[in-house]
Amino acid sequence: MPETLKLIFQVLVFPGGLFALCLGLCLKGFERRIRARLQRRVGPPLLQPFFDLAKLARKDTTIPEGAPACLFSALPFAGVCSMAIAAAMIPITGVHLAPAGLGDILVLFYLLAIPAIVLMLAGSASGSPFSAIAFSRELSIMMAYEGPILLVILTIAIRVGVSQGGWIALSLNDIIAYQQRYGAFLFDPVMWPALLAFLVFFPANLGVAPFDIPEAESEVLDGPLLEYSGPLLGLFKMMSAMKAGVVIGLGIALFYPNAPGGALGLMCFVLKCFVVSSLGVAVLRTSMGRMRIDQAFRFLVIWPGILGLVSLVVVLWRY
Amino acid sequence: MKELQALLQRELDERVGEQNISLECRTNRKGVTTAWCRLKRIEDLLPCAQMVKALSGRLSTITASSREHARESGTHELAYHFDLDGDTLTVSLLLPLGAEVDSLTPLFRNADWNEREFMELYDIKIRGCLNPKRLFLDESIAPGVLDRLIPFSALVNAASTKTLWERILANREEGQ
Amino acid sequence: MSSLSRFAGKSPWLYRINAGSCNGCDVELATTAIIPRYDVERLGCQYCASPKHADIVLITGPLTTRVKDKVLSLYDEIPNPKVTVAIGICPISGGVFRESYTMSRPVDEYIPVDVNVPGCPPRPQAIIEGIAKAIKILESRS
Amino acid sequence: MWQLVLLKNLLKGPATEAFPFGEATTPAAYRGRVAFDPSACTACRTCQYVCAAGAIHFEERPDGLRFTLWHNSCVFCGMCQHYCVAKAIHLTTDWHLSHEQARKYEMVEEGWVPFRPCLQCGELMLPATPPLMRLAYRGDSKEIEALRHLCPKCRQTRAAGRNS
Amino acid sequence: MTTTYKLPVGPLHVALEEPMYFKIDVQGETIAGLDITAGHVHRGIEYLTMNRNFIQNITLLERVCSLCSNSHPTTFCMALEQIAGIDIPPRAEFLRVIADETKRVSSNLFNVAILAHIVGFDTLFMHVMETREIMQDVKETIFGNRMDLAANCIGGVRFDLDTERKSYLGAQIDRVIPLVGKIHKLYLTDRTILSRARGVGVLSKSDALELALVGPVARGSGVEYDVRKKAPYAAYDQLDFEVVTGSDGDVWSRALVRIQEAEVALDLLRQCLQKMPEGPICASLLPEVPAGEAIAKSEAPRGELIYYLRTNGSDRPARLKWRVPSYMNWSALPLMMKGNKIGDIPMIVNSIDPCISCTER
Repeated sequence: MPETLKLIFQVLVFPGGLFALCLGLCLKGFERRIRARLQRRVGPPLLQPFFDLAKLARKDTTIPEGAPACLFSALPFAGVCSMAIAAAMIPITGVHLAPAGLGDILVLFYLLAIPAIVLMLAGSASGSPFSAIAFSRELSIMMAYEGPILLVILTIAIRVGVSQGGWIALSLNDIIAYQQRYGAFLFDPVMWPALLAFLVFFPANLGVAPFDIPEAESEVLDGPLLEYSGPLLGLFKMMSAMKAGVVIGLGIALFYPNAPGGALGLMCFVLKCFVVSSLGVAVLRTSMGRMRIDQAFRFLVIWPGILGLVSLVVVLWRY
Repeated sequence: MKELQALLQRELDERVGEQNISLECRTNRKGVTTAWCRLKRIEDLLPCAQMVKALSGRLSTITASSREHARESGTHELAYHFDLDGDTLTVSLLLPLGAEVDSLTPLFRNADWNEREFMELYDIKIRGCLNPKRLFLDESIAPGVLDRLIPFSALVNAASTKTLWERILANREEGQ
Repeated sequence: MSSLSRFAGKSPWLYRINAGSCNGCDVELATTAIIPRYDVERLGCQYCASPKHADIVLITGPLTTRVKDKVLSLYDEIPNPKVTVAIGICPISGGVFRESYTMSRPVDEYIPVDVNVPGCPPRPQAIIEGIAKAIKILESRS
Repeated sequence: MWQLVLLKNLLKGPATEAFPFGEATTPAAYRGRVAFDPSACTACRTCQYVCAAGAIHFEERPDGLRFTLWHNSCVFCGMCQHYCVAKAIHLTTDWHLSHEQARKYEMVEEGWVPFRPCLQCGELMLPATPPLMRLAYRGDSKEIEALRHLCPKCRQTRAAGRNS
Repeated sequence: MTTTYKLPVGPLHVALEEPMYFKIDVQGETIAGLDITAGHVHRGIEYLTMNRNFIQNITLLERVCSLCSNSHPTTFCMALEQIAGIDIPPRAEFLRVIADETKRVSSNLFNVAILAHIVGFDTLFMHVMETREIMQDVKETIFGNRMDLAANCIGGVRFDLDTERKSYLGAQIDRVIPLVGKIHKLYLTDRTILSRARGVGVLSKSDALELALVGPVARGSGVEYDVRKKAPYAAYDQLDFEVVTGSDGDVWSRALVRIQEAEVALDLLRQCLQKMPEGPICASLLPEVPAGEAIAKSEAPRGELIYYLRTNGSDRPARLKWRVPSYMNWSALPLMMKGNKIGDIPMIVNSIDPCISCTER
């Protein structure tokens, strides 16, 4: 029984649910400030994402005519739940181990696809032609990055698995333990192709430039969320904030989890998140524009694919 | 720009006949010429346009208007403005009520919008118009708005101006 | 829930409706909204693409007959609480176009306007001033 | 190349104006709120004639003229100022014109131009303003100043008497 | 994904500054056809001009469109002056060029900035807009408004440049020129811009001629037509400049033409400051206008603007008609769009620098 209680706490409060939400919102606020600075602006207050959520909670909710009301309002909840669970699966070195009851990296990987699926369904549920376009774009982007990123995960899993005497290790805890013992993959040139491929996956998964195509404001308005308003829209914002935390956290776990234990470990983790989000997300957003969907598809299939393959071959050959 | 005048005179004489046109050219102090050609017959428009095409000119725009003195009889004037490499040739003709005028769209593709525009603003009919759809005017507004001295809706709007001012003045009285 | 209301004024999302304007006010709105010199993001403002996300509606243009119904239906899509700002003299009084045959009556006869920002076009600072007034009203409505 | 711009931006810091938290600068030529000086007005109504926006209204009463200008219709083109010979109207640099809906009809500039009795015949009339007199009589003197307070008819008689 | 469906864009769409309604036939992500419904900004200004006197019309015509707001009254005054037989003073000719070219710099930079905004490159957008702000400040300081200059009156201009303002303008031009030069370089080299704008929305020279296109859209396809050269007005016959043309006829080439024209405009401003003679700025305050008709043309930021005016001796036009550069450029859209992707629609629409309020009046 206490096991279950602990699991519920992990999903709802720490490191899932509340913690992931706060972390995600803070990251977003910080990233907006950095972005503003890079554009010679002052930018919004650091807590702006919290204000936005508070306001959305008070707004009216409208459900478009002809939309399946039940599905329409259930989708954002599904998105938030999936992210809360995913967040609980991200280990924080010395603080939190991924609970075995929730599954391994592959489960996490498919949990990460849920927000995209939720957005797609949300788009088609709203019935606007723009949402339909956003749907197909979201789908093709997802299809494009899914394959290469599996290669990256496979590479890491094989490398860790071989060292354990087996063939493949799918537990994030094992991956962390390996890096704690032999050094982080970030500093290992053999893993750099995989790292690069993962860096491409980052903006593609988070919908950041140059891959913010499904939400391209000037082309398809606000994409799938066009018809959402008020608290339901707020849930989507929560979902995307948590997702940013999860994806960044996953990156840290895969490539640079090394940290001391206890409160210091938690601080290290948060600090790394901020560095990634300000260096990665903010700079990417300010330094380039958007690709066209066909260009993005080609880019996402070719480059991370090649990089992933290279790293896989190297790892198979060396270990 | 004496040459332009001579050239136009020669071409026009040949195509529509001297007795059917009157041509006048004015050149300003910067050396830019505006030529004004009046047609006596509606059917001479096409030959004129063909001449401009042959001189590799382009259609700038078309102005339709109702002549004041002829408002009662419903005469419209159409003025076709052509660009001849910087100089302008205006070919104008008078159009009695109900008469049709040839479409220039086959010769100049950009004539389409111009023709649709005067169709709706003056209710002028065009022979061979391929695309008789409304261009700018809302379907709720009757065609030929510029024909009427004061369109009905403008009358209503003038009344709204009056109401506005009454409110402003009344407000001021209250304030005092 | 009422404690949340004080955040409304910190996160006013803007939505722009062009009701047949000469684009002067729209260019100034775009300038005001996004460029660093004015940076309305400081006030928590954000431009949004969908009317469903809006808190403050900025209307420009004199409301032509052809655009009127579309503007009204768009306005209805914006969830409450919302505040309406008329930018430029056109939506306020019709301005120079008032007596034309394609004009509807001033915007405030169709939808409740809360703040007017006269000018032709108003300078960005004046628009910000108007938005600041609208934010106060938004706070009182949430 | 582009990264350079970003780096420079980062170092330069925000280019944002202080307004609305501080004062904004306004150039002297800015065309803002219209100011009317009734003491200079000659009631020629040229301003009304040139106003494209229909923002100027004159109301004639037995004892004078009431001038009203509505800022919610004014396009701030400055034509009234340009064509006003008497310089009774000018555009100030004040751009703080935004207001709540309740004050929509209060956004006016107004002035009362009273008629005065002619010093000779006592008929109500509008005294000519000094600049206008200078323009008409090309000079400045006590005599001209006296002419100012006469109605056009009496002025004519007086001027005729002076010339003969 | 090969089913064709109709995608409505507008009339009130964020990517459009102004309301315009497109119905786009789409196959997957590819555009197959385009239908335009116009008229949302039709304000009946032609009707209004016939009910206003000439002086009111100067102000009214400035409100046809704010981006070319100076070209309208200038051209109208030119037509009026022709009928009234007024030659404007030489200084006024230069001042008119100054007003026009100041607007051109701002207008062109705005369009180029929006291009960056559409590809989602907001930092570049802001960078260009901040440069444009310098010109906006120039307008506000010299003319008193950031959009509508109110520079013209019948027979000349309403503003003058004293030594102080002259040196201010000169200093601002010197500030802007290197910045625009840098922007030019960025648009030549930036990867996002190149990959999104090159080869998109191509229009051939023969099509441009056939459709009677004008301005940067035509020049981007290699048509060398500029009213300032072909039919000089104001002081353009006394100034040195080259007509800018592009060759590719795509979105990129049109954007580059606009940037280069902004550079030319800045150079013209500099020349004006040097060559401007002293003297009066306006011929006569309230001239009599006899009955007559006239044509006047000018090069607005978007291309040739033509005015036709007929008077009958009263203080109002008997008929006033104008055709704006955007008017024909719309018809090029279907040609440019065919075969491009949905993501390119806003790029292509923006590349003709559409002025809807100008087109529909």
